[in-house]
Amino acid sequence: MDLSFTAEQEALREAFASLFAHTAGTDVVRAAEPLGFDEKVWDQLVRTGAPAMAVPEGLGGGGAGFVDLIVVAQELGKRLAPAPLVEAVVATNLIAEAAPGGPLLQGLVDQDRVATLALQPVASGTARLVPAGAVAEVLIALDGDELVAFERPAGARPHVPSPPNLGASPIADWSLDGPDLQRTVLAGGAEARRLHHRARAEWQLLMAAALDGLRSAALDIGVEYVKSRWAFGVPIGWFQAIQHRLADVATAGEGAQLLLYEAAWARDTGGADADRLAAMAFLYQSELAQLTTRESLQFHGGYGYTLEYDIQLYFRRAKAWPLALGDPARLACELARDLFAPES
Amino acid sequence: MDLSFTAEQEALREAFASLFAHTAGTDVVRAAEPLGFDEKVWDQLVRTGAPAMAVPEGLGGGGAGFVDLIVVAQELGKRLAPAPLVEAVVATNLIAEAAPGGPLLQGLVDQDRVATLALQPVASGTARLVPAGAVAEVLIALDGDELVAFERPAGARPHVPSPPNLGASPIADWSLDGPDLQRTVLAGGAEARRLHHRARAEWQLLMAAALDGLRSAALDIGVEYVKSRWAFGVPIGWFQAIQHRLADVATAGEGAQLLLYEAAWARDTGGADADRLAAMAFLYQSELAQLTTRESLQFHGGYGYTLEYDIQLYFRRAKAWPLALGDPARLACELARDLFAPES
Amino acid sequence: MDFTITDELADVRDEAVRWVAEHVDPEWADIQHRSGDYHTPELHQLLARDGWLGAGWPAEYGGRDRSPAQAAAIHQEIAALGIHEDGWSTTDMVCKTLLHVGTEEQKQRYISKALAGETVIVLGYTEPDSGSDVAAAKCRAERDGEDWVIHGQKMFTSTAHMATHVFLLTRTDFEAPKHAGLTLFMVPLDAPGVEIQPTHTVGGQRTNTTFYSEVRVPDDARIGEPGHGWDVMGVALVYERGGGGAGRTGPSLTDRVAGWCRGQITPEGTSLFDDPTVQQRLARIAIESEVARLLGLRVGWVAGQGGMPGVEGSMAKLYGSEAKQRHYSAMQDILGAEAVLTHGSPGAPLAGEVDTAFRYAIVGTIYGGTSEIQREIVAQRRLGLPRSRPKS
Amino acid sequence: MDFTITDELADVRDEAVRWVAEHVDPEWADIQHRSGDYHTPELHQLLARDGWLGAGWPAEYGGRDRSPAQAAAIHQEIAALGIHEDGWSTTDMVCKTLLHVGTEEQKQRYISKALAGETVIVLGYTEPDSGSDVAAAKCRAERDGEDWVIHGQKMFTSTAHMATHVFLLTRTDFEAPKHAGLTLFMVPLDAPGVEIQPTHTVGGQRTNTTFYSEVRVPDDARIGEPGHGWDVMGVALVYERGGGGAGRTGPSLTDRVAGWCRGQITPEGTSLFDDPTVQQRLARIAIESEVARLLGLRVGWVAGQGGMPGVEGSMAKLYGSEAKQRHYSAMQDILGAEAVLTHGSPGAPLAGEVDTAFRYAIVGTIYGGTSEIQREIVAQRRLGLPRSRPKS
Repeated sequence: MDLSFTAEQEALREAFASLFAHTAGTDVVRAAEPLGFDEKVWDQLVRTGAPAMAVPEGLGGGGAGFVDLIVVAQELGKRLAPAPLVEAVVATNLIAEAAPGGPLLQGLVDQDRVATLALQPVASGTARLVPAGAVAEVLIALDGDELVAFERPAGARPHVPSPPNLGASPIADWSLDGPDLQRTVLAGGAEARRLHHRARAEWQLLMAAALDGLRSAALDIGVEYVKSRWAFGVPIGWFQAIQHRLADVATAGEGAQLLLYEAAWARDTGGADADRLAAMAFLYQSELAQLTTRESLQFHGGYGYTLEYDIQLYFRRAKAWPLALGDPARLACELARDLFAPES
Repeated sequence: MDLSFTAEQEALREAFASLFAHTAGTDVVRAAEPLGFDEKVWDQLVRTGAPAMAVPEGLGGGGAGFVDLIVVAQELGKRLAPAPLVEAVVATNLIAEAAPGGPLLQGLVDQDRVATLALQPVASGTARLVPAGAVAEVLIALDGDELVAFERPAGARPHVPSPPNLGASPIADWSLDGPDLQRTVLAGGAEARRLHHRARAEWQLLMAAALDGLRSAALDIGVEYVKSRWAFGVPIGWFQAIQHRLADVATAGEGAQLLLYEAAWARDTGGADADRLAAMAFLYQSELAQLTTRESLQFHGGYGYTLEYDIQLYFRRAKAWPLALGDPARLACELARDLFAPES
Repeated sequence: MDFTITDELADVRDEAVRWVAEHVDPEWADIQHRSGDYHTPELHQLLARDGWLGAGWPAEYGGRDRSPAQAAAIHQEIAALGIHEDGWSTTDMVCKTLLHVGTEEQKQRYISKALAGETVIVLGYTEPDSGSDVAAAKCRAERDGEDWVIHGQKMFTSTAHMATHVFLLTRTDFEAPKHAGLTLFMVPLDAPGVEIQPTHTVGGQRTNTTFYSEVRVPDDARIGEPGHGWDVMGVALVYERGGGGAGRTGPSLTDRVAGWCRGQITPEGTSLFDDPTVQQRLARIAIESEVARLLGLRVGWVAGQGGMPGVEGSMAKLYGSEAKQRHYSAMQDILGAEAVLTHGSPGAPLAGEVDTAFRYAIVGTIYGGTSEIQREIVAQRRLGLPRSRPKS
Repeated sequence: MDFTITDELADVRDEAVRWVAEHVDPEWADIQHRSGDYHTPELHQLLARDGWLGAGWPAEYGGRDRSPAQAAAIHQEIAALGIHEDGWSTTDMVCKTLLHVGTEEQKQRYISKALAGETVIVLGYTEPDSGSDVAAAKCRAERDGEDWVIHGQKMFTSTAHMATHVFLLTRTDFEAPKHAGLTLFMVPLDAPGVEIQPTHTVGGQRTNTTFYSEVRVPDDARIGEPGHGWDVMGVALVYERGGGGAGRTGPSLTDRVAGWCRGQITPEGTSLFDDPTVQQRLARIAIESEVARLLGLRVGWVAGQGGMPGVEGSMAKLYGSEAKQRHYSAMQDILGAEAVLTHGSPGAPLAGEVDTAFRYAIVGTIYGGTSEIQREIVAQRRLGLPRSRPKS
């Protein structure tokens, strides 16, 4: 067992922490609402090669592993950076595997196009509430028996209107019958389902990492607040009820982080448990991000409720981000069947 | 709205509080383990006419309502009195409705026989883990399409071996093919199911009351303990984490009690919601009894874990009593269907 | 024991419905939602004009010969349309306080204008550095001849930008113990030196930060004796809590979520409502909602019996506000990916009501005394546990 | 990052299995369960005889030329049979403390006999009036010439009735600050004035209350300097916490509950496992168990890196013990009415293991520092929040 990051990974963390600190302060996050997308942040990420960082080097990518990817996603989550990196990485990885030689991948590796994934299968010709759907040029979706890449012409973002939403995310419906969409079949049948399932697991893993960043930042904000806010002659962090509740979310949070690391490691090492661990990390980080931001907001008193304080930005996203995958109870049931009654 | 008890009900409470205080101290409760039955307590209850107190006066009963019954059941719960009054009342009420003129009822009204109810339908000729099954002479069970009373000859209790169990309750299996059991059909078809369903709802209501007594006594024990136990130079009740957790269970507890009262009132007034409210009160009291006894035990520190202190008696029963009805999640689903998608 | 909820307003409900149908524009709900102003001056004027604000008040202070029951029914009908009357509720509360602690002259002056709709009074208690610890207020009022001069800042002065007066908590004695140096004033919001800045909230409401710089008020704007502000606030607080009455009830949000689930078909071809995890969550919400309702009703019952439902009010507020946060969050999970769509988003389930409720519920465990303060009240007053605050 | 758990004992596991198969009677688990004595003297003697207790200890204190790895593997195999070695674990801990703080003569005297199985040492820290506040101990030791005379009482002196010595925390200075007046002694349990009374627990274990009345011990029974007892205990505590190693793993209790559910047919004719509420609960248990496992492994990793895993240990203990209570309670719900049947009851699901685990889990959030103490440690040492205890 080794819980340390390599020196390269530490450097990667530093680099992205610094990138997000410079490009994605909470003023930028606020300004990017309600769309939840900032062109400058995205450009910076494209310049670092982040969207294709896990694509094999031979294909023009960075050849990184998932432990590297979650480091970046954690830093993104800490800053709530308004850029669809999680979706882009997952979609780009998928294209790199399914269509390694095609122009599709080339367009993603070299340019600032955004690719994304429809987490649910297409129904009635529509991919509903696609994460990053409003700003993406490329959408990968499971359409019946086929895994399909839909491409739209470049243009000013948002390409597709994004409905106002709790997390200020660039979610949007894609109507897939339009004449302006170029349709490329990437795979069919069992292979299509396998690839989509894997991509969905990767999304869970990277979203778990983003949530971990969000969660830990929200805890830090709460801890700092209760240290500096005084009432009844003491910092409110003196009060035992506050201490114990923060200790509980801190403890569970460190555990959740270990689970995240284990899930990333399992993905990198081809572990048979990789999908299950991704689901576990995602479910647990979702729940804890909500609890942690709630506690932190509560201890802000009335300020927590104002748009002025940052904690509300975290609180809203903690609920909204994971909901992209739908009711967590359904995912939990899926996980339980996978763990305890696998179809052989 | 009126949340007060009548003077008669207050007197009833006093009387039973005093009866249980004199007959069912925790020494008696301990001595009655593992069977969970004390002949003397039961005799005293029979002498007050409690098992038949809700039977119409014309049939030799007390003509009491459910608000009266829950007062008695609360007092029983507070003392953990080792006597199957909840089951006896429910079974006796059922017989009074289904066979008002028969000798069966007479035997229950006048004598010290214990009657009980199988909460689940008979399967493979056995009524499994019947509450009070080890000490009952009469069992009412839903056997296929029929509601049947099974009578066994009187004899020294336990009549049927009771397996060691968490709550030290006189639960037992009844094998129903034995030649010594007298079988009387009380009803068939839809009427049988209706009567059984009603009796099961009454059991939930009275068990909710017993759990409410248990819960409130456990809270009192916990509060007293944290007031008298000192650590770090103060009573441990000074510590805010303890205060807040006790405040939470106290608050929810008073709400649960109101729900119990509403359920009893609905039963007495023939409210259409009566069964649903009984299920709600039962589910909520079950959960809160467990939480309250757990918190109270926890604040006892190491003592809470010793058999010497009373809180463990409460803790074990809080889990065990409601489990007689099986997994609470199944009951919750049943309730939800009843509330939100009733079969018309 | 009787849980019958008698609608004490049954007799007058029809008339109230008629008045509201004739005068109230249902669009005002949407306008409030968009603007974040939970006060509609047009409505306030209409209510004043027809005497509904003055219903039940003594005639000598501007009370009108109108049925208080009908007035209450009208307010309920307005609330049922989703229209808030925050300006009236703070005004009403302050006027009730004045009835108890004001001088005769003050009652004449303030109450009659308030009932006539000419003044709207808001609350200025909380400060940047005093939330739960209200008595730590530092906003300073100093005697200067016949006047008082006020310096300071208040947070969460909701509706201030649409109001005429603020009921302002100040410190007039910095030497006295914390609770003994406070005094309340009725300060005109158009007085020189008052500045109002908007603060926006997650729930969409606008509230305000108000600043007071050399604001001069005459001594007759002082409510109660100097240094007795804590007791005056105590009178007002009684009116701030309090349980819900019967009110108008339609299908609850839980009912509507359940209905929505019944209509959703899962990929497996069954109704979403058939999912036992959905059922289990709805059952829990139903149970806890009923418990919250009963705790609320009890407050009114205790008060009706002549009791002071202090702890009961804390319990109802604590339980209800915490339960709501759990419930709306669980409802969002049940609704799934679409739950994030806000009011007005195309395709938002139940028109985004769950999202609105979720956002609004955040503040429920904070305003009017945080859950932490309520737990302390329950622990100390109900359970008799010792005071655990640090001495200050 | 690497989550591979290497079994450092892999090489010696076969031999350990052989030794255990030859010498250990699996019935001892049942005997312990029935008697509540979590120490089997017969086993202890065998381990001592074959040198396993002395494995890895310096020869000059009775250490034996045996592989410590194999000894560890043997203890794991014994644990896997459900047999406790409480007598050895306290003895081991005290001996390790002696290695650090004992005099040469004490090491010679106590350690060699302990490793030879001739002495069993138990802990006497907690008192009737001092649980979490261990330093509040009042058990008094007074100097009398060359001796010390001890008066007092201890709680939860587990295994005392089968042991030879108690490692006793006493107060030798009533004037000094609380933490500065403590001293530890090695007290023979057969000394005149020692009395042992049984205390039985919900989990079925027997523990003891021990009484000390004019118990006389020579000064060379004192461990560490007078007044330095708190530091001596600190050395011992390091050995008390600590994370779980790899150990032997079979199917977890969760796996077995899931398996049981798969085999149960509901009245609707489907497997109980098909119930989504069952699935959801099992998923939650699986997730939290994995989190608990990882927090535990981290303790070992930090220690292996040369760190002092204080906060990490508190986190692992807090999370794991609280999670277990939730899990076993949820498992009981899933098992339904039969869940109340205890070990040995006919028809008990999974032979009553869930009931046993549920009972045993109660004490997990209490012993070795309550959850409340662990939260305080986390809040103060990890989050840097101020100390909130009253001054005493």
